[in-house]
Amino acid sequence: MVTSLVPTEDEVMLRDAARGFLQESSPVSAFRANRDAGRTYDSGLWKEMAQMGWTGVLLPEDAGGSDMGHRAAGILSEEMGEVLAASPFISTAVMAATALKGAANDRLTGIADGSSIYALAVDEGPKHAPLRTGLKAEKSGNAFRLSGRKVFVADGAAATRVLVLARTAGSPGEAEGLTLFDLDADRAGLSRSAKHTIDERDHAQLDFDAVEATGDDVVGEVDGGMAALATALKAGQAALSAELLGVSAGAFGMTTGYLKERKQFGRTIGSFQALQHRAAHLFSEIEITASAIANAGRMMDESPEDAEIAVSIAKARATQTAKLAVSEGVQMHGGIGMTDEFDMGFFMKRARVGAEWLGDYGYHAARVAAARSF
Amino acid sequence: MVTSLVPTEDEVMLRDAARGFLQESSPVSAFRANRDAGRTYDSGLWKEMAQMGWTGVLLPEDAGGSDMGHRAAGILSEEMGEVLAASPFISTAVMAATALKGAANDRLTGIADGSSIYALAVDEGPKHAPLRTGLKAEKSGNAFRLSGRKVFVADGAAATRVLVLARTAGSPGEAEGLTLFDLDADRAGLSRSAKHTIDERDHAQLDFDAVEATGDDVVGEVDGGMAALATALKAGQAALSAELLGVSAGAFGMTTGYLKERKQFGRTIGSFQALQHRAAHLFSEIEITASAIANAGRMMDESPEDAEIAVSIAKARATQTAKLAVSEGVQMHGGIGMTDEFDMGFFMKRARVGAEWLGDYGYHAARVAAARSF
Amino acid sequence: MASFSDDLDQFRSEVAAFIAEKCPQKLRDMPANERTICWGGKRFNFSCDEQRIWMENAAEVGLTAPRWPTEYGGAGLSRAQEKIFREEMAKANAPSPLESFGLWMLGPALLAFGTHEQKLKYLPEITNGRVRWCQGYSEPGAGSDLASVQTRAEDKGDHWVVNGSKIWTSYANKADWIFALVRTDREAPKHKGISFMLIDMEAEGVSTKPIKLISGASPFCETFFDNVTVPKTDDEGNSRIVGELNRGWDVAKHLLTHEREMIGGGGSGAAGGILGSRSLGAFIDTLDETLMDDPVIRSQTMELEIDTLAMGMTLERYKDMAKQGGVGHASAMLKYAGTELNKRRYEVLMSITGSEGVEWDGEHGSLAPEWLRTKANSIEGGTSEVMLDILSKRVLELPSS
Amino acid sequence: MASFSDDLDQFRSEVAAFIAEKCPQKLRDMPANERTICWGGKRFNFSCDEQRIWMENAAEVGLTAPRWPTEYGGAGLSRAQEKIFREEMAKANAPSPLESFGLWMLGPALLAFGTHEQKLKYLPEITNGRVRWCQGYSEPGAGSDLASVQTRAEDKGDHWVVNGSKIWTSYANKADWIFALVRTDREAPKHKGISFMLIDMEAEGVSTKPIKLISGASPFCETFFDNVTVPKTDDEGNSRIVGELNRGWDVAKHLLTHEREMIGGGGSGAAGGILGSRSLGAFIDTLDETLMDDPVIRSQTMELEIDTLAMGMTLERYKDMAKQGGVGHASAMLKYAGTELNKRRYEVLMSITGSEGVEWDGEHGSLAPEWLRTKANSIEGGTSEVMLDILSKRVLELPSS
Repeated sequence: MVTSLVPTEDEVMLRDAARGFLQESSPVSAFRANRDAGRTYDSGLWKEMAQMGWTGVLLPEDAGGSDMGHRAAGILSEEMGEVLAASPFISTAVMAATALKGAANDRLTGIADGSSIYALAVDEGPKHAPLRTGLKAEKSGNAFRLSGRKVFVADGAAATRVLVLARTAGSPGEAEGLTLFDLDADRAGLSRSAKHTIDERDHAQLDFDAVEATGDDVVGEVDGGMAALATALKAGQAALSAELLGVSAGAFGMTTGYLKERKQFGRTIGSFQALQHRAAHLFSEIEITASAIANAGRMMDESPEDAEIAVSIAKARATQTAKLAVSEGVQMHGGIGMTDEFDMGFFMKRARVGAEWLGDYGYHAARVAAARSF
Repeated sequence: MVTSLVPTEDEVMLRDAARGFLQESSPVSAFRANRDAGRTYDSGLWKEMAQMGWTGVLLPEDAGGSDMGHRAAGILSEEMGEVLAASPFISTAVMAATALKGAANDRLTGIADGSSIYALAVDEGPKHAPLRTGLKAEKSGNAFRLSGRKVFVADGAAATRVLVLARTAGSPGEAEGLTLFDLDADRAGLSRSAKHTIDERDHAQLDFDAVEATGDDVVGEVDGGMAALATALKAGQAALSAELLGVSAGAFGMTTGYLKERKQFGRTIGSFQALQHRAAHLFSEIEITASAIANAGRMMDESPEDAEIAVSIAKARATQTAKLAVSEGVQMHGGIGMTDEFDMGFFMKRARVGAEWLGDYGYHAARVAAARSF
Repeated sequence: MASFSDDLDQFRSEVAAFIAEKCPQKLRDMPANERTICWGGKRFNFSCDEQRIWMENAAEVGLTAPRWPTEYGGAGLSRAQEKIFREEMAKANAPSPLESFGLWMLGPALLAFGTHEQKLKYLPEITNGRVRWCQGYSEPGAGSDLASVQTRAEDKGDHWVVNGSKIWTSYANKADWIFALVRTDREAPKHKGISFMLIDMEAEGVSTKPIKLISGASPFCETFFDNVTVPKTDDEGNSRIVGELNRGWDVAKHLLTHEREMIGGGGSGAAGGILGSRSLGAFIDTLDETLMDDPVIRSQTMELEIDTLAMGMTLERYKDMAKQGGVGHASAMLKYAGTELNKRRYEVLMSITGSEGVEWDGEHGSLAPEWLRTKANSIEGGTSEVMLDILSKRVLELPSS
Repeated sequence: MASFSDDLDQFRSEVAAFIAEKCPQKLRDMPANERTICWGGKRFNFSCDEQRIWMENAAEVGLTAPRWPTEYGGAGLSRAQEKIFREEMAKANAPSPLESFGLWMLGPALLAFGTHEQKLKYLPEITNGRVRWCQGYSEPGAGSDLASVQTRAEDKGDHWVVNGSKIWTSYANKADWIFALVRTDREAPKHKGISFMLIDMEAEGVSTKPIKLISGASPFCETFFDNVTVPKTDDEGNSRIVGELNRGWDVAKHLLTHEREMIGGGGSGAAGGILGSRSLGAFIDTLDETLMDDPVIRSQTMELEIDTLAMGMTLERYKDMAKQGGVGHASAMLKYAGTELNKRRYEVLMSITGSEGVEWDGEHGSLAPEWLRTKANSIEGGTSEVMLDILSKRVLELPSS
């Protein structure tokens, strides 16, 4: 049983501050400008986030962090989702920060001050499946040689460092024998190709051609990489769920606004009961998902080792709710919702990418089922 | 590709005649009276059905049948479903008649003239699974000795004869080694206990305690019982789907009628757009299911060996459509729909039993998937 | 009357000790079901002596109404204390000492709208289990349109004469008193002219008739008022009307919010019924394990497990929000989502149990009636449609047509 | 002009022989896609000479418009014959010789509402692929409310002067003529005072601007009319208005029914797009086979397979019903159910392809735009909401508020 899911005063203040900042510095129009300019994220915004302590949200103060915790990271992610603010926040400030918690302080300070951008390279196929990792890290003396391919690496093109999961023993499908490496993104033999995804953010394919790594590059234990990674993934999933809740709320806000303004057949369309009931249903779904998001953040803060089911409930719900919110958003806007000139499509596209990243609905539903023993 | 799914002139006439007869002789109030009197079906109605040739709908004229075919049987079933007319029609006139097609004429004339009531005893667990049959028929000389239990045997208490699927070889799960027996329901060692099901119809548990059978009792080949049974089951599934379409239409008709009459908040409730859209959606579902029902009947008439996918589409759709129709029916009627005094609950209960009988949604969905090679 | 510590840890040990001492072991060993609920009232048949003893012991320290003020028979606990009390009861497997519409509905109405004297008179009778109340809102033919009250109370100087009928009056045939909406001004607009009246079920002219549902026998009744005389004030001078005359709609609205939250709770993890405190997945495990090989059943079950757990979190969150300042009309969401979820849950239960589930008296005998009964959850206490109307108009502020 | 036998078996061999002879083998060997559709028109760039030859050969015997009367350039076939023709084309892998809004929409409108002279003038130009038409119904800001036409045609004696703009005019930038709804009487009630007018896209003052969608570039345009002069009658004395003056709404309604059936077809088995003629299950087989181990994906796919096949049967049934006397407003069901089904199908396709499906230019490059494009299916040609309104009011005859 976690602490109350109602936000604390600090959390309310954090949300208000984040909202004020993002609406000013990164409204959806900024995302559009980035897209039109071919920028996958705004490096200026990222610097400002660092100055406000967002990049250090999960880092201890002695590493330059603000140590606000996972629920706070979720609140920030949610607000970013609501305005579609693109940044390597989840990859770097949430997942890498969690994975490297025990690492040397210089790694952490780079995250806290915004100078490092981390990408997490896990998946090798179109579906999230860490254990299916086949990318080989062959041991030769004290060193390793990494060969293989990683796909759908969020923030992989912009990253200065890459956390890569490699197989040092066993075969794909096994949880043992995986090792997590922390590499400079420019290391010889590592080539990165940016992919053009529908959400217009940074996703890359990483090809490892006998990339050299040493024992110093290993995070945690050799063959025991899932230990460090598992918590990082949960942290990322919780934050991404929060972002998707923000995407839902952003799309829903646009939609109810439109329902109140738009006139058709001589009436404000929001007065049509069929649309009202669908909007009210969507409101209910968003509220229920919001509870799951808050709960996942609380669990990550209070009892991360038991948080798996809470996180998976959050990601499963957030995925479905966002899908409903953007579908209803486009449909209720009618033709204008389909035009590129209008922002609703951006929400739909981000919701789709977010649905896949770090495990889709079925992946997380299966984890919930396993946790509930069926 | 089947003949047009639009009814022929003969089919229109058959439907009109059936509707006229059933509304007169077997309105829903008759079902209520039967229920209140503890009668699972109306033997007088059954006799009249025989006189009109309904019991012989699938039998050749030289066996006293009317040989109208499966589409016609579907039309009759649908009309019966619409008024909840309870009878052993599907068990006897559809499934037994199909299974016994090649049998001696005296068996068939008993069906055609209404004097025989057949029940088909297949399932042994809560889910439809013919291949899981474990009821043993041990061979001793020329005879067999049947031992085991059959459950959810529709019309099993009233039946004069029982078609029972038994295992003569192999083990549960295998298609081979099953034999179909045609037994007198009073045979020594066969005990029947009526179960009180929510649809208030005849469903029984049959216990076989060393029931003797001879080679003459075998339908088709020993160990090859599924050959005869498979077509009979498809015929039953097609007819049951049609009945469920009728149940849907009956519930929907009551509901739209109520929407046009009932006033609340100073308005006819059918003028509320949210209810209108749900009613229109339900109409669409019913129309689409109607196509699948007509198609299944046509396929059974024209190419029964290829009809499996058509029948499974029909049963899957009919199950879901009926569930939606009765749920919306109760909800849109409000409190009165929940009272026993009102008929809507009868439709809901029959829809639930029909959903399970002869394979539920998942059973038929899996058959469609298999037929489409995935 | 015992008084409890404000310190939560100390409170926990005090209340645990209280339960251990005052709730007879025999009662705690009994399996809980519909028939073991303690309703109280003049004509109540206790299922055993221990049930009566536990009710009286709890009432003595106000724990039949943990959060009500002590002066009115409650224990004056905070929400945090109440939570602990319920946790400790669950731990000790102690049943609720008393349930009633008096505790759930009339009490909250009186606390919000009653006079001090009314509270002093009626509330202790509720907390000590001596008087059982029922609710008279709906009327035949009116459905969700609660404000279209036709039951009328004619002003005859020092008394009212009530005529009309109410429907869906749960346990009216077992209740001592009824709180009812009656029309006291027939000229006023629909939502005005209604009063919230307290009527003795033993008064001449009151009669009841049980309602049979599609799920079988039910606690619901129709209640008829045939020239029933209701004094304007009782012997102690207390008005038989709660709140202002002709302003009963305000009281009713207040209570509807309460009722919604209660029914919405049906969707939470602890739904009772055939599942008890088990998850859907755990229940399926007790059946044929090959069921879960069916991808349709498996995916539906996973979805329901997720939604049920998320709904449970939402109920907790809303309770905490209510404590911190209220959730207002958004509570309609709990009612809507909780009852719709529960209906989906029972559809899957019926699917899982297959041909056994459709028997009235088979292995899962209670399932079919429970399943059918869930269909009423989204109707009673305001239909899902009314909830969606409330959400769209009051919370989302979408325009009226 | 060749004439075909009425005997269906003989017809089949005749038409098969015709295709074998007249449709160049090279064309039949080409993979079909968006860019190989033959649209015709003055400015059309044939993708190859064989495309032009097949169009001309088919037009010569009326097979670009199989069911239109021969005197207007059609082949005068029955529905059964047309079906056989399409079956034989499919067998021979022959593409459709010509597609156009003239064939789909203006033709049916003229056949129902035009004068004999109008038909003689406009229909053969369509069937022989010389003139390409586009449609001008919707206006910016009006959405589904098609009757709120603001584009106006002022009566200047022997001509009209048209001002306003139309939106969602597919291929307007490539069309030779437009058929448009314009307001010819500003005093009349909303649905009156609209006329169905034929306008030359080369007339001065007509301009177009392509619309970019969330799925990328699209054939849709905005079309602007800036003091465009439209003669009341052309040189041969034909009116530029189809049907009666100020009664264009009748023509529009007639056509909307056609359009609905067309778009509803998207839900049938043969949806084209990334699936081509494959079933969803067959497509998944080409991907990672472990995908189907996921019960969520598996159950969704099974459901979609069932619903898609049943929808296909329904389209056939409705076509046959239409032939036997019409389906009336029930055609709104096809539009509603077909487009909603197609959206669900594409959601599953996106889910199946995972992170590869979200790339604009990856292995399944056409998928993401197709998926996004399906979202418009339930908006264009009458939204799902409008379809449900039509069904509830016109078919179920539920009361208006």
